[in-house]
Amino acid sequence: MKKFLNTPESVLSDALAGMAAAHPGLHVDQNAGVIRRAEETRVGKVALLSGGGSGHEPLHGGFVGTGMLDAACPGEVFTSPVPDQMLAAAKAVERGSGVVFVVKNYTGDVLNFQMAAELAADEGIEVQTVLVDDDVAVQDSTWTAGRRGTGATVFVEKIAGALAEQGADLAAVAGIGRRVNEASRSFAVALTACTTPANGKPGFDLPDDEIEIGVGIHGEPGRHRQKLAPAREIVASAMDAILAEPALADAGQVIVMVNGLGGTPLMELYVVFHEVAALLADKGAAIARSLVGNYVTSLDMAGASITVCRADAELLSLWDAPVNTPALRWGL
Amino acid sequence: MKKFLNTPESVLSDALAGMAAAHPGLHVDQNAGVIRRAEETRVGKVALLSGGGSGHEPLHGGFVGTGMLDAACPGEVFTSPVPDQMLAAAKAVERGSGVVFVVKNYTGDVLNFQMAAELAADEGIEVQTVLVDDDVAVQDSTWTAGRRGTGATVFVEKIAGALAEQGADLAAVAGIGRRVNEASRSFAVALTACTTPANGKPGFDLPDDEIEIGVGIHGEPGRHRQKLAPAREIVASAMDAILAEPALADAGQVIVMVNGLGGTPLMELYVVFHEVAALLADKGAAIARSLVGNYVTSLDMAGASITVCRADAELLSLWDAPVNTPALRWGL
Amino acid sequence: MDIALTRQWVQAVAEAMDEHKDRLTQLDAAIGDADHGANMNRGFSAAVTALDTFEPESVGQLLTKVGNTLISSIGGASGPLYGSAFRAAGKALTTPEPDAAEFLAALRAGLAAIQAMGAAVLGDKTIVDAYAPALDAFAEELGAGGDLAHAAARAAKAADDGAHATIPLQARKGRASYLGPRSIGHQDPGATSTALIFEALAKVVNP
Amino acid sequence: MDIALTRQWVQAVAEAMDEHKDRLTQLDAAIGDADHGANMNRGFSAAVTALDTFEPESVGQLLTKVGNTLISSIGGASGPLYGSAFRAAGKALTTPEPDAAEFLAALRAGLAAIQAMGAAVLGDKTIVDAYAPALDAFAEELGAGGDLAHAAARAAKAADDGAHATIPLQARKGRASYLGPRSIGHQDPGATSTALIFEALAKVVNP
Ligand SMILES: Nc1ncnc2c1ncn2[C@@H]1O[C@H](COP(=O)(O)OP(=O)(O)O)[C@@H](O)[C@H]1O
Ligand SMILES: Nc1ncnc2c1ncn2[C@@H]1O[C@H](COP(=O)(O)OP(=O)(O)O)[C@@H](O)[C@H]1O
Ligand SMILES: [Mg+2]
Ligand SMILES: [Mg+2]
Ligand SMILES: [Mg+2]
Ligand SMILES: [Mg+2]
Repeated sequence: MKKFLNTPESVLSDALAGMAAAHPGLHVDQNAGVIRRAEETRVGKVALLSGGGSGHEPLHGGFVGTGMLDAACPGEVFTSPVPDQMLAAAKAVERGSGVVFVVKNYTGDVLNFQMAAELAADEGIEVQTVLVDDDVAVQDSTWTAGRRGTGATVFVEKIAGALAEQGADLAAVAGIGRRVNEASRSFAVALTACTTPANGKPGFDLPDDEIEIGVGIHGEPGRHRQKLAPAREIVASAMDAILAEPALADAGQVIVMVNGLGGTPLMELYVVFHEVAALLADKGAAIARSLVGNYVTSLDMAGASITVCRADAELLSLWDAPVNTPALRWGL
Repeated sequence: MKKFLNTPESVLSDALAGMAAAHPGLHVDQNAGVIRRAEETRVGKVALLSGGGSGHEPLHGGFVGTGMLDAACPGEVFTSPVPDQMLAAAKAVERGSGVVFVVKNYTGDVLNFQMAAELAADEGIEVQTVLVDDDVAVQDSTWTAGRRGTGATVFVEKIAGALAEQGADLAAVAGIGRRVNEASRSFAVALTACTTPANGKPGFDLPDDEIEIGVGIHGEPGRHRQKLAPAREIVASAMDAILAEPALADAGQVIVMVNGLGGTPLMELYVVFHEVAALLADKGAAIARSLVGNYVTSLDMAGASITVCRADAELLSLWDAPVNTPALRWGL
Repeated sequence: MDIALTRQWVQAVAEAMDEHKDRLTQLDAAIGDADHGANMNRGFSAAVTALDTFEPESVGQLLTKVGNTLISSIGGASGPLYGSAFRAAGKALTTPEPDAAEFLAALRAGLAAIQAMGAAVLGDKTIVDAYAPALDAFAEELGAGGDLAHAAARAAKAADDGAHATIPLQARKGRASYLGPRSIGHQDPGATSTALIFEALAKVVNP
Repeated sequence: MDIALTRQWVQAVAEAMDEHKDRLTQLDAAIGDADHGANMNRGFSAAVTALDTFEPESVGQLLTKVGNTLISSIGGASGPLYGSAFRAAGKALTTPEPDAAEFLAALRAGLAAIQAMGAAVLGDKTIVDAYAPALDAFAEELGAGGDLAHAAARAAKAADDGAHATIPLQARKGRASYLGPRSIGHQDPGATSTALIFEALAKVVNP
């Protein structure tokens, strides 16, 4: 394992210390395991809170700031945070109008946030949860834990964050978050496995000429393995899976993210975006807004995910609303 | 070689097509090999133009936009662009007040930009060149082609771009660019080699427990090879080299960039930044501004570079000036 | 089951998790995200530390404390599941020092908590596949007149068999379910850690 | 040297670059950035294409056209250097079809352009280390009464020797200089492509 780290045990606290040093707009409480805005959330604003295992940077801490999250709870690498973190975060940012938890659909995240919501309720904090489950590589059936939450998390946090900033109430903020999730679908492909600091070696062996199709963001193997293929073919099969979803069936305006999984350079992401754009144009869909870069990573995995969100005027105007976080910034 | 691409030959044009599709604020002219602002540069503004080999994304095309570059010329992968590109770009963005070329110090870039400057002069366009040579891994002596240009390019482009946007004249814009370069030093370390699409295999073999110290951004081997070490030690030796430079000897305010070379995830960059911040604090230097992320990459190389710029109030205020490009955006 | 023995059990579990953390992580790497060993080790070492300065008045209080500590230190799927199990077991106990039957009832409350929370049934390739057969064996042994030591030994054996029996199963809960048929052929990490917990119990109650 | 022969030379160089592009790129991978083969191949195939529709009135015009095309299509260090060399050679020619001595003078102008631009001297581990000895051998042969064919053959040999002789040198110019002593032990890619250019010349002038 070749990584910039001191010890596998200290990687999280070192990285959090680095975040704190790099971003004066963040307040990082290492003891509580909470990253929140340095500026206090204003009274009456619905607080938006997320979290999950570390190793997906900039998700979630990099999305804390005006117009997006009020706080994020980083768990150990690929391990969802514990309820104490979410409770501490909720208490720190709640301003009388309740808290929205943005939770990616993994058993661990769901259970820990659920316990946190109960603890928060015990302390008189009203919580609504938005569950993100956009990954079409996983069938939503009784045979699985349901679709995973991946790239759409960025869209949910951006758009719900904008509505919260505008002063909407708890139900409205949670409602738009759910609407964004329902309108969004993702698919990811890995060219290499990733290595967790604790494990010290790649999570799976992948021959030099094979790729994993339908991976998540925790270094798990995907749905199947295939020979390396041209970007055009890989993107076509990913987009087939995404556009087969009823939520995205009709053409129209979309927000698109081509996201690097950590080890893939921007140049390749642009190659992927080109193919995505060409396919969407074929379907008569218009890319209204887009992101290309590393937003939801999986440590050092080489690979990319594609997320498409069917957007109406309301979602687009919330997308365009000012945001000022380490990883997304515009209009401010 | 596992990359998202269609053919090695088409990677550049596919990536440029992706950039064009992703960023409505850019105008990408594939024939001329020029990326420029979609919005015309205003009359009387000094135009800022840069370029270099591709494979360093977001450099340079990702820094085209208000407050930074007017145009960028992408060469083939790791190959500096040809003079025709710079001439076409200069003609496209010159508005009567001359053009500043920001050139990284590599023989190829220097020669091609020099020819372009002559061609532009023939057409009555006044050109000033800012040569960026910040990489302290290379001795500036008669034994070498001089220090390479790497991370400081971002600082030069940002700060000179801000001054140009404010209406300063050609000499002033070039002058501040040179001043930023003189105040900036960089050092890079690679954990892996990178693979150019044309070559198809890593540029050098590096055992699993060794790293290359003092690499450039073109996949070349570095000054020497050593065993993998904790982040703290790697950063300490890089910072020793940087802070030994007279230009950075005295403590004070600095702008710091911890830059990923393409295959290194943000989490590790934060670990590095933590160590950099701790060392600077020891020296009594204050980090006034910082960037942590992928800004000047070397295809899929795992590694990081550190750039430190000694900044005064003028440089900081220009740093803070609004910028709106794909890769850097604030205040707008 | 008295307080001292329960302490020893937690201590023995912590030692087992430390010893087997790499194996658990490798199992999780195959069908999950390669953190189960680190998770369990972190949780039980936190539990041991928490118990160091904790003087419970009952086995129930002790188990509840363990559960709370697991919840606060593990995260992931296993944190809430194991944490709730220990908490529920602790809360189910009404006597300070339960006899074997009372202890069985507490363990049953633990399994019920896991199933209430995670909705897994036998055969879903989870903790349940080791936990449920362990309780069946425990109960059978007690029913046949066996004591705690024998019941725990049989439970440990059944949990271990249950863990092995997850190999041919396709996961239907948790992260491994994402792999669909590719989860077949691998032993479930959670079932394996459950087997270790019962093995530790058998060890401490067998003099 | 007539126009037809010069065309054949450029064609032969293009074929050689295509054939040897992987070798040139491997040499560049060792001490540079692994693009020299692609660069030279792109440049000379562009030159051949440009000449397809170009009817020059002199060898000088043809060489100038090649130089301009190399400058416009290669980039990198080699583009301006080789491009300027061919341009300078072309501009140096005053007769439409130069004799061997005039051709030598043109080649000399090419080397001068490379050195004016890149400031490399013999021993810096660059193009110059193949180019300069090639011209010396060419001149010597002419001086000894040899014809173009023999001069070109000797130049090719000298260029190839010169390229090999770069192996023990430490680079002082270009990208390889960044490696310091680590550049020792590798053959310079630019000197190698220069040797190919002279080899192609020898081939086309030797009937
Ligand atoms: N719904 C569930 N019910 C019971 N056990 C479960 C459930 N989901 C997951 N598990 C268990 O959790 C184990 C994984 O735990 P761990 O790796 O610590 O958490 P995570 O999957 O969040 O990384 C699985 O091997 C499985 O036994
Ligand atoms: N200053 C110089 N003078 C002469 N030749 C040079 C000089 N600098 C570099 N070269 C030659 O250029 C070759 C590299 O060319 P190429 O790989 O195409 O360009 P780049 O180094 O820009 O990638 C080197 O092997 C060397 O022979
Ligand atoms: Mg996990
Ligand atoms: Mg090059
Ligand atoms: Mg796990
Ligand atoms: Mg080269």
